[in-house]
Amino acid sequence: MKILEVNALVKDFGGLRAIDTLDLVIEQGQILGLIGPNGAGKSTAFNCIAGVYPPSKGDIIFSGKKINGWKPWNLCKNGLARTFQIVKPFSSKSVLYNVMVGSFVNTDKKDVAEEKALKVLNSLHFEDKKDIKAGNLTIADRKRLEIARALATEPKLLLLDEVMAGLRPAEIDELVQIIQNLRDSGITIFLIEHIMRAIMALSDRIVVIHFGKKIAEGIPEKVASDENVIKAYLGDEYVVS
Amino acid sequence: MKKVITRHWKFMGILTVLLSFTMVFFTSNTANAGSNVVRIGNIIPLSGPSASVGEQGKNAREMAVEEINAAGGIKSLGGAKLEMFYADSESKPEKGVAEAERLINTNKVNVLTGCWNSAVTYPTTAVAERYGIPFLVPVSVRDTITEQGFKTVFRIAAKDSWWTRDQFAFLKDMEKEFKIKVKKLAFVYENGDWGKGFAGQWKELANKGGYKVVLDEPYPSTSTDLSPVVQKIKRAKPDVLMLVSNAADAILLTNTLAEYKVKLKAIIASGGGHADPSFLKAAGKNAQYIFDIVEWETDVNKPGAKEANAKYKAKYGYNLTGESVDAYIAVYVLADALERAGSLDPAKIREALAATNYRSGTGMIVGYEAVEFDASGQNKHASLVMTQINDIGNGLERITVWPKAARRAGYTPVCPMPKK
Amino acid sequence: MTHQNIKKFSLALVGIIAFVLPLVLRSPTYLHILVLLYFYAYLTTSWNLVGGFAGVLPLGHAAFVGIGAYTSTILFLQYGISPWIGMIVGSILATIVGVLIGLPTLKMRGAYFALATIAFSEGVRVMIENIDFLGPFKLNGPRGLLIPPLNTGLANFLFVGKEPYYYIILIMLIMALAFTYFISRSKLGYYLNAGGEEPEAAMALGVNVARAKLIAMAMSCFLTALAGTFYAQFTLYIHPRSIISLDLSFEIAFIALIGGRGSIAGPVLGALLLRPVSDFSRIYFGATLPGLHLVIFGVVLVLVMIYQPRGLQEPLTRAFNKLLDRFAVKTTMEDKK
Amino acid sequence: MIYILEDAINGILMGSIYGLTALGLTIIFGVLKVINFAHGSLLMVGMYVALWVVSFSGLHPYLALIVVVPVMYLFGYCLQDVIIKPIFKAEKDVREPITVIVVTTGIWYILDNLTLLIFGPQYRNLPDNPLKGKMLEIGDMMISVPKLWGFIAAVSTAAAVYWYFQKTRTGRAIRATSLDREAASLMGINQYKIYNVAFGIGTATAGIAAVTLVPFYNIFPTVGVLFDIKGFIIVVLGGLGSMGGAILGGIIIGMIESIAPQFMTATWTEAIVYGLFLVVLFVKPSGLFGVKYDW
Repeated sequence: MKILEVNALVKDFGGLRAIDTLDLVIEQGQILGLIGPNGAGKSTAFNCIAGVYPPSKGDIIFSGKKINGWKPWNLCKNGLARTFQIVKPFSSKSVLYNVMVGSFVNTDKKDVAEEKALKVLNSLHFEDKKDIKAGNLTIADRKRLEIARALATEPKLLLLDEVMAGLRPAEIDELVQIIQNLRDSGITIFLIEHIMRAIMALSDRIVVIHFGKKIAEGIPEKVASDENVIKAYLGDEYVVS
Repeated sequence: MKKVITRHWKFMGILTVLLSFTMVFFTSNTANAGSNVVRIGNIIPLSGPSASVGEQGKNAREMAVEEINAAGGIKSLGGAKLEMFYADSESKPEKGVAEAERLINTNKVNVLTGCWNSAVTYPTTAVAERYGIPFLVPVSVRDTITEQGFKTVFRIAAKDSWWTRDQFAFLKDMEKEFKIKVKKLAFVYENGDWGKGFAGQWKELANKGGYKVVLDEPYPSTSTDLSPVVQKIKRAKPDVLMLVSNAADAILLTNTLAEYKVKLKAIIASGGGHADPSFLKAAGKNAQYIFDIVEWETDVNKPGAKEANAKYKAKYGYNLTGESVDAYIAVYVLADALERAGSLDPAKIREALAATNYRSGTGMIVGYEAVEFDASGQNKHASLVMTQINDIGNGLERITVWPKAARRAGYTPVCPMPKK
Repeated sequence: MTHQNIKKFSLALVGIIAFVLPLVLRSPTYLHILVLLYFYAYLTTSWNLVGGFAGVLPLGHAAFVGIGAYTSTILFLQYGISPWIGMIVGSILATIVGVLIGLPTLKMRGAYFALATIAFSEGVRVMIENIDFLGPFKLNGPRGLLIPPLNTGLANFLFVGKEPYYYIILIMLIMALAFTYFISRSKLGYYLNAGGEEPEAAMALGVNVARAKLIAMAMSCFLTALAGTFYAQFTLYIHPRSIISLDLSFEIAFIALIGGRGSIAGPVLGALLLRPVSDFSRIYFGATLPGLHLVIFGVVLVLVMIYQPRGLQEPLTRAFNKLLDRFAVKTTMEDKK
Repeated sequence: MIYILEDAINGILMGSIYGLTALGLTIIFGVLKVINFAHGSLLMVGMYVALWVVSFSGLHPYLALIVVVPVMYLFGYCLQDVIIKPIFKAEKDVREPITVIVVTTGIWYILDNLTLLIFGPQYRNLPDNPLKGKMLEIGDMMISVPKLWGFIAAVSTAAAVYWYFQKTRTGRAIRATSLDREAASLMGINQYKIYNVAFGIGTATAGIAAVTLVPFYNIFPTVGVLFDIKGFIIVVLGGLGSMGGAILGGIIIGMIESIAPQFMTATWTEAIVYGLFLVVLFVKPSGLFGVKYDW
């Protein structure tokens, strides 16, 4: 079953075409990786799907519904959650408070929200830090908090935007493990990542975009050896012909 | 962490110092309560937009109190001295009300005076009425202040219906004396309590007098540019322009009128800004020939007036104005009433005030003959004089021209205004 | 005794002191000052719903005080309707106006919102100053409206002494505080805080930030306008330049910022500090050194902001907790003996 | 018709002076992202300085610029360095530090009332200065000469500051900081120093406005407040942070104030100004000339 389908998506900013007729499909329970050089339009694609920008052309279909131009909060209520590349914690509030904002999506009761939030924190081995102010967390913990908040909204599809950037290798491994656990629990995951080691290990399939266009798609091994991809990353002169 | 703590302490230190300052003043101020004194509370605008008037009124009161105390205080009270308590209203009604409460309850004042701004006086007198404390209003022109049915409110100066009445009487007299025809009037006034009050009365009087009102223009007294209003005046081509202005706008308006060379037969102003000590200095030659109605002028023909003004000017650097004379005489009227009451009981003071018939004495430097209150508390005799600003060899000064009996000897008013 | 218990106990103690204070404090002056202190604390608590929780800076709340005051006063003077009813009518009116004004402005960035609210409240003042009659309603332009202190009694919201006013505003304050406490622990409170701090993140977490802010604005306007009626009945005179003044709007915001905005206790702490500073400095310097009291006010503002930019609520809570620690330790040791 | 033209000219001249008073506000906002509520008070300080300079030296009023501009620049520089900077440092990660607004309001109260304490409430002006009441008469039209000079001062000041921001090294650093303070500080620009300079320039432009006002306006402690609210409206109309917008916004306000009273009472023009302000905010929140940051 397809959970997300992007058909011929176009996004223009003024005269600049950031996304050019992009097609994407994510199957339920899959992990899809989206990679591409800097400025390729990955985050723009994410933002279109997450409702931050309305697409200029094309359709976005999420679990059977066309969601073009939906507002972020409505998408979230329908089971689409995301994290931000530049973390945006509610700095003056505790970790638990941060996560509870997420878990309030499906309840109006504070007790229920708190219970759900604690469960999420538990699953991320984060409960010992629940009373720390988010502004005082380390980078790794802030990234983890981003994921925790998004998970608290009980998503069907989770968009992860470079959650591993700036982390140490040991922290990356831990996060890879966490994401795999999430997939095992039935959540579909769509991730942008620069850390190749992680994305190769995690993704079922990978899509590569360059200048807003899809240039390759397939299983990690295949994509890694794709000529176009190497060209895009390293430039023409490095291609062994 | 250490830095945070030192910051914390520094902050707490400063706060403590500030608070202890307030406490020191708090205690020192309540401690110095002498026994044989009459306590007079004065609520006037000492900061904010009307601070200039407030300061003049305070100076006049100070001078009167010094004189009375130096002359032995209130004799029937064993030579009791007058002690003044001043409170700043900032021209805000709610501050005036709060200060009245405080002066009555904490400072235990026996009498209140104030507040210049009608908007402040109006609700503040209600507080005094509630406590039965006599409230002597030197000047606050709004009619309704003495029309609330209050027993404790007395007003020295004329009320606005009298001011406007006299302005029109003056106009009629001028028409006769100088054989000029006045047909078209323009009313320009600050958009406040005071200006609106005057304008309302003017309209009625103009109707009755058969004049045509060609311009009826309120303007915000916070205006930064009055040339649009002046243009309107110029284009309406009135014979006579009647004004109500506060100080800043009076200066701006006068200068702008001169710049645009607006031709008028006469300008009749209503005191306030036009009577402010800064006005003559700031408007200079442009103020020449303006008629201004006031309660009092330095050239009034009354014994003691010249001396009082000379003393005031030496002390504070500017002439007494109508408003400050009202304040000055108010203190004397109060002293007179206290002398007759022989008691600090507010009810007795009220009785004495109601029975006031103050005709002579150091304080009696006003043009009219007496201070005597009618049943509503309004001074029956309060009258006004019309002055003209002109230079007759001693620089610009204000010269009394009306009523004719009070006109400065040898002076002929200049009307209509000559072309400059 | 546990910390929680001591906290509850001291809160109750403060409440009891507030209620018996008029019995001890006979001087109407101090009662008057206290009434105004509570009045400001109440206004700031109402302001805090939108200015504190929702993270924007409204600088025109005096307009809502004015709408409340004018509505109830006109209904009372012209139609003899009890101010208690007028109070509700005024609040509903203020809520509608607040929502209309909030709809476009709450989407703006902070500085724009602050300036928009200033312009809105100045606009309301100018309108009232220019209008003597609005249809059948007598606004009386710049001259204001006076409520004659006749027919005192509960039904007319008019009293001779200050004690009734004291208790009314005290109860209003306690109810407003309880209300904000309730809101801060509800879903809406979480959403407001989140939306105020990081709107994008909040939206991605399912928060309709604009709607949450609008609800907060509506509640804040409603509560603010209630105080307008109280003010009119307390001072018995309303006047556009004094009631819809920027000074009032600014002072509300300052009290909140000094006390610590977004916290429940902040407005009360802020009022407890700023009101006495401004009242007493005016009383003692107002006559001798005109203007000094406002200099002092300015200095206090600057100092607090430099040393405690998050307001006084944080360091004071910390100090209180430290005190509790000591106290609690002592009692447990005594228990052991 | 000639009337309208005359009013329009007066509106443009007076309006450009309003724009000049608001110029510093917009410069400071553009860089610091803070509304400087003390701006009117800075204007007031500038007026007192100009008044003293002229009355002590007897110079032509406009020569006071030689003293006023550097004095005001230093005053603004120090004010920012000593009082406002510490708060910026304490609130580094806040996007729009509201506390700074409170501090500038505190400075407003302090300056206005210190002036009242020291110089008293009197209204002062420059008596008998060569510009007072000078009018240019073209046929039936009358144009105020000091206002004409004000117009020239406004336009040339805006142009000069614009040039400074475009062409000089410091100017470019200021622009970089205004666009993205993190990026600028990564590039080795000391953002606090830039803030000081920007605040100094903003204050100096208030000084220029003060000098153009002094020959025909009154000086008193609360004079700044009259220009304050007007300044806020102007900068929003023109687009916060836009210098050309400030001058144009000022001219719009000036035109309304000058032309509208010919059709209604002057008090209603205030209401029109606020109304227009709100309409612009709703329809085009970035201001009428709202390029985001036009430098």
